[in-house]
Amino acid sequence: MEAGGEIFWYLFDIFNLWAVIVLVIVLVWMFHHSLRYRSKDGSDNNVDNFKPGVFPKENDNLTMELTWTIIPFILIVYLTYIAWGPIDEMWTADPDAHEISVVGNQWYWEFDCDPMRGTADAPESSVEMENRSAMMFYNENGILICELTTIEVEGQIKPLLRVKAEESYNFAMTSNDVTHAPFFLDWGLKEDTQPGMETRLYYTPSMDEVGSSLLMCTEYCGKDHGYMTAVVEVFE
Amino acid sequence: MGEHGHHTILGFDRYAFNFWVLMIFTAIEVVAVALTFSMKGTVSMNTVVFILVSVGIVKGVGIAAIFMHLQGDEDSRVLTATALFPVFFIVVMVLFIGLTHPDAADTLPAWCRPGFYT
Amino acid sequence: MIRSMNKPRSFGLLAILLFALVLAPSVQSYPTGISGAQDGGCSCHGQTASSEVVPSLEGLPTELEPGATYTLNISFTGGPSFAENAEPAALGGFHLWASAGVLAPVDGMVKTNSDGSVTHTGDDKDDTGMGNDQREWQVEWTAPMEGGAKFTLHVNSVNGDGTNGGDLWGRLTAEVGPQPVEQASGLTVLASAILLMVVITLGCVIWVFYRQDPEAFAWERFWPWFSDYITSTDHKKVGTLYMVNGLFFLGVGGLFALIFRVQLATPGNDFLTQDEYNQFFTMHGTTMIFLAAMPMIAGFANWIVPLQIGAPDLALPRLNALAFWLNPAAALLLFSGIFSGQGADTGWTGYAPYIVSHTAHSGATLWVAGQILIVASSTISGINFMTTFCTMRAPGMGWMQMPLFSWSMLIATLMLFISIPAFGIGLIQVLLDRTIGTVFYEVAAGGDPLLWSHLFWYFGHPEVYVVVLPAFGVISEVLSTSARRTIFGYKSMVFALAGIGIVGFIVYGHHMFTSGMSPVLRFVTMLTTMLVAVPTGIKIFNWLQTMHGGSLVYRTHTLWALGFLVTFTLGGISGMYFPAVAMDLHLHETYFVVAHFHYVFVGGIVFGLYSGIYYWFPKATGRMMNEKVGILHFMTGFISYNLIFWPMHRLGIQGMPRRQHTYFITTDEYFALPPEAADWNMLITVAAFMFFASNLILVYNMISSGLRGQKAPSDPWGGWSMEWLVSSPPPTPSHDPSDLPVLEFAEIHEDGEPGFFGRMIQWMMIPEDDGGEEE
Amino acid sequence: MSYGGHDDHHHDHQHSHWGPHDWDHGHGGAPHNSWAPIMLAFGSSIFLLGFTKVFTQTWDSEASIWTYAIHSSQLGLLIAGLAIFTAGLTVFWRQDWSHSGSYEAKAVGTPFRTIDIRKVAVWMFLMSEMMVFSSLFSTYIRYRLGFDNCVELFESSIEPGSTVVLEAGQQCWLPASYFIAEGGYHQEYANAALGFMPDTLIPGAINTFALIISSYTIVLALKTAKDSSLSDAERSRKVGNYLSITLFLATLFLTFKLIEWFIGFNIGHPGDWYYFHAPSLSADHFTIHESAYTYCHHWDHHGGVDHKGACEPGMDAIFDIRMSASTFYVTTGTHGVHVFGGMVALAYMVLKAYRGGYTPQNAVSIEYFGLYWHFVDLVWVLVFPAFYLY
Repeated sequence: MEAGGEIFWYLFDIFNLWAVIVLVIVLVWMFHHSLRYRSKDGSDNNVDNFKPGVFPKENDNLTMELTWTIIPFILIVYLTYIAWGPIDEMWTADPDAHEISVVGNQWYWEFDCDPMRGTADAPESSVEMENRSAMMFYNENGILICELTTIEVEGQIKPLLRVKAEESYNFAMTSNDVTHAPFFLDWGLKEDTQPGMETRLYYTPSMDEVGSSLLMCTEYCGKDHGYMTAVVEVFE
Repeated sequence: MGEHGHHTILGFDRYAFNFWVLMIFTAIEVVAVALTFSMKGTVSMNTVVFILVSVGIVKGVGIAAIFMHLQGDEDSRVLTATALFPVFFIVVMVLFIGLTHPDAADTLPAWCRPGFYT
Repeated sequence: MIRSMNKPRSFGLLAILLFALVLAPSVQSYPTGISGAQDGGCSCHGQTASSEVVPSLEGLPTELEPGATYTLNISFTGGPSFAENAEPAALGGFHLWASAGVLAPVDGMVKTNSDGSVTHTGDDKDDTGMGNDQREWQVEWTAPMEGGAKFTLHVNSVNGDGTNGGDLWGRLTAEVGPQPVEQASGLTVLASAILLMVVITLGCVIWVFYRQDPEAFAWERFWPWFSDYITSTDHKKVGTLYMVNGLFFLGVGGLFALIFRVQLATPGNDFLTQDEYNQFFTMHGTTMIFLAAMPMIAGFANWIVPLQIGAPDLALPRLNALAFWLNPAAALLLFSGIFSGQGADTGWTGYAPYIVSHTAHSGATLWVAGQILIVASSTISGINFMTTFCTMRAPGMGWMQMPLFSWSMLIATLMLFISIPAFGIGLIQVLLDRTIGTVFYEVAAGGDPLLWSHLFWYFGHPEVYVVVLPAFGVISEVLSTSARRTIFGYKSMVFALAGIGIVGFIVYGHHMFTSGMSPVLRFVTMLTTMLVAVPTGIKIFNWLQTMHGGSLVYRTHTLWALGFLVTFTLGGISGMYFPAVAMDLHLHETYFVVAHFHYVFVGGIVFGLYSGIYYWFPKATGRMMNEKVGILHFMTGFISYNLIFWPMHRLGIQGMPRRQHTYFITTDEYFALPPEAADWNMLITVAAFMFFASNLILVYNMISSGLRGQKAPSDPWGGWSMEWLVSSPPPTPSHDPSDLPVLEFAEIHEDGEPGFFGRMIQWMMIPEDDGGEEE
Repeated sequence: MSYGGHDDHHHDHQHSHWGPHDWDHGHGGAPHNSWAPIMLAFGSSIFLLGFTKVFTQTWDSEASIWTYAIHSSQLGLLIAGLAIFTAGLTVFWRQDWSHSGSYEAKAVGTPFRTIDIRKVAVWMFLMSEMMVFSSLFSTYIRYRLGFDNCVELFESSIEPGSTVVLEAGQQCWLPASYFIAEGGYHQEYANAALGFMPDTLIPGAINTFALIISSYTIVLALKTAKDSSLSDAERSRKVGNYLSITLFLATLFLTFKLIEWFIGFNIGHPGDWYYFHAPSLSADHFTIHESAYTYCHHWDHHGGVDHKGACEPGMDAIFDIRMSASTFYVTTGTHGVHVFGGMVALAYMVLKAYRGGYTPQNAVSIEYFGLYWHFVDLVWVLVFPAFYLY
């Protein structure tokens, strides 16, 4: 397993490539100029004839300056375009997504596999209404798509959220006290849970992401912020 | 800085003139609000807001131009430019802080969704 | 000055100070005080312990028998309960806590608390016990099977009027049996280290005073010399004060970092508690930004700007001194909470609603108050510098002839004092929320947590440029002088600075991509943030091209400048990963962010300022710095610095979240950080100690060179700007106000036909011929 | 060359024991020292320390609410801070006492050439003040637009077929103008004397006029100080008088503000032609702690003066109006603090004026203070409609 989702790594590789290119240009340029144009004997050759209180002669070249304004600008436009593309992927609500509620508390996570049970918006399920619970949710074909149990993390009992690969999920998140943020380590996703409002995250785990990974709080929330963990498992 | 010329407006002392304009416009403000009170329902809130905003602008310009000497003195132009300098930052602040509200990410309008990632 | 004050006035001043000192003890109170007088569990009546009330705890054996049960007699004497007019009914209460063993009540006068401690009964209506009408109680204590125990006893002596008013309390601690070896807590380490630093700093001050003229040393001369500094309004002395203040707090901030790096060296470490860790990283950030970086920049600006633009001093010297003194005054408030274990634990961003919640430490209130003073300081110095730049440039120095350090300070100052009122208002709202009970961030009343983030980052993002731009300016000066070449593309450098200044205001939303902020604003700031890279890139390429055709002289400041180019380029490039929302969702609030902003803050700002220290030290003190020691400083500093922060990129991508006192390694049960993360963290901790030590070399170099270094000529490096015109150290006033220097030009300087903006500015200005002299 | 070309004026300066003015060394002397900065800085630090200790709130974990209290035992610290601050301010002004603005340093170069340096500084200060009030207004706009209006909320709830459910303690925005410009529960007592507007608007309206008049008087003070046709004694007297009137109007402003916030007024009896009745905002329960405000849509005309218990059945609701009150009090309070700061400066200037401190060549202090004062007036021009009328 690897931290960060598919989109992250797709962008990361492109950005890394350009980062290395820019870095190499800068470093080669710097080392070349600083060694080639050094004062060979360490003496002070006043090339541009500096004198205190005298504004020195000009040293510029409009063509070169425009070059390294326009070329980086084009690169930036390209990178922005690349980074812009996946926004739709991440920020679009799948109408068929299964909703899971996430509530941040100081300092523990609460999940609910079926937050809409008993409401008009409740999704179809083959299981009778009275069997619906916060702990478990089956879809209309009777397949388990969300289950909530517990797991031990470093000697503490933490929630374990089990979700099915290749199902769409819509995490409806809020907080009961202060700001928190669930960090889905394996998927490279996080979004703050804010008290008094609802934020959302959408994700469809792939088959590659089958397995358990730690969920951490990544918005500072006080004393036990570091222990505010849970585990998310993707099953087949 | 002393004043050069422009001691009078329409034959009145410019300060006195401005002072009476301010007094009258403040009275208009109060009366506009009093009207909504005493003639309930006949004057719409929008009218009142319109009156308040326009009166506020007139009063603000009067204070800045005459009392703060942003009009008529030889240093007025450059000081007006100084006074207007923060306008851009104020606009940014009001736009970004005053006029946005938190929302879920899927409310991003369609015009900023390229959707070319597969 | 103190000598010229006549007596009545000095007495008046003294009286005020005495008055303040008398009141100082009341500082010591829960919950926002300097030290908490109460231990957990004591419902003590009144603020501080009274020596009148004498508790006693009898029945403890001298030789402890494991598992045995002892009967303890608790009693007290003194206080209002024993006063002649005390009411007979209510007499007193107690609370006893033992670190080990089991405490049990003997009769109905005593009950057990949930934490195992015991207290008297009868403290509320439902409780029918009469335990609070006693002066003596009995409890049983069963000794632990091994080791000894510690007891903490609190007693209240009450006057029986049913309220806490007029009551007094006392405390007693006792030990029995073998005690475990005390482990120094993080707070103790911190307190001792800071105390040591204060002592060393004072020692250095006295040493410097002594070494100036060892022959004529006399203690009577120390105070006049010292008070001349602390009351000075001369920009050079205030600049020195700023630098001392900045370097001192750079050390304190470093201590915080060292202590919590020890905690993070291994996973699951317990060197610090969560509470301590949270306070330490909060104070690390606050100290480094507001008490180290900003004062050091202000120190440079104070020293160099008037010299460089050819002014005798700043426009408003007394306000300049006020702006400085607000910094240590603010530091008092910022640090006041931490030694009682109640320091601010909010992170330097102090996000709402945590900062107004009851779970935040009470010291956060004073932390906010301290920040307000910092805001006041920045506003005042901003006004001062803006005025100086706009009105006091030497004759002949148009806007496009200002040295680049002055330009960078101008843009930085402008950004600072335009943006900081938003932060100030946010702080005032938080302070009022935490004190008088307004509800700006109270979610129950409809408060919007994001409002604080908006106000904070409206200031916070420009603030990043505020601290980094002066470093840009230093690098421009140093590279140009060292390469013996005019800076390449002076005009594009200025436009790039101005561009950063403008764009810097519309990008702050990228700090809030994951916060639930308006999606349209997220989208807009994603685009604008990317744009910042363009002017920054122009600057880097211009610096590189400056060396072309030059004759680069390698000195310590040149090395730091070249080091800056490497690290700042890295920091700039890693910054490009954040505006891409998809990457930000993963990298936000991880060590990748920490690595990025330390590459910018340390590799950018601190390296730039170090370069500036080596560059301008001869000007300021009249003595050259030791180059060999300087190169040692650079080599150790540069290497250890990269060892600290380069691995953090990797940790961040692996998903190690920042601001957490511990981290989790992958187990069979779940995936978390790979096992190598622990090794990287250990390496970072070791390197952090190396980096801290390398900075001591700088301090040593500054003091020893300042006292014994070679005498410096007025223009040791052959720079062109006006600070090199005056002697080293500069005279006072820095440039003779009745004979200001006039900037000359190496090339024939022709005022071409002014462009559109030029014509507009000329239209705005007072005409040269008939203006000004109307009197 | 020097600033403003005053090199020929080598005048004797009155050096005080506390050190001369800022710009003295601009005329060739060594820079002087001052205890004022260090006193002002630590004074404000101790004041803030005292402030946080006087107003320390405690968390009631059983009820899950903050409890507010004023710890008067801690007042000493606050007062000590203020005392040190005031002493610092005294030192500061003592150094300015002998200052003559005749030799005010002038700017060189673009774009402020020949303008007084300190005048530019005042404008820079006003720039940052503009950002201060923009921040407050941004907060106001954000919350005002984000909240439902209590009155509209209630009206929509009583419309037939409405689905609005009003729970006790629902958050909504009850603007201060509801109490001030609309008279709140006291509409029927828009009395015989002022039939067309509610009495509660009187303090705000008077204040608005007071500030505008005070802006005018400060301008007159400047104009008089620059009038060289007057004799010195007469000029000093007149300038002092104009400044005193300004100070008086500023005091009046804050007095009426306190009346409006905390005291209220009640003149005459119902039925008298001069009957004025305007309870304060806090008496009307418009306070920052009012999480359960009883809103009366229709009040019982026979129910008496106090609205408590005077709601017509079914025509009331309980609202949480703390946010509206917080923005109102903090924004207008910030403005009030600015007025107070101006008063402190005015007190100094009045003293100086009567002693002949301002002459046609030396009126810059009045000019600079005037800029600040007009700005405060300008802010009120925006605050008044936004918070009192709308």
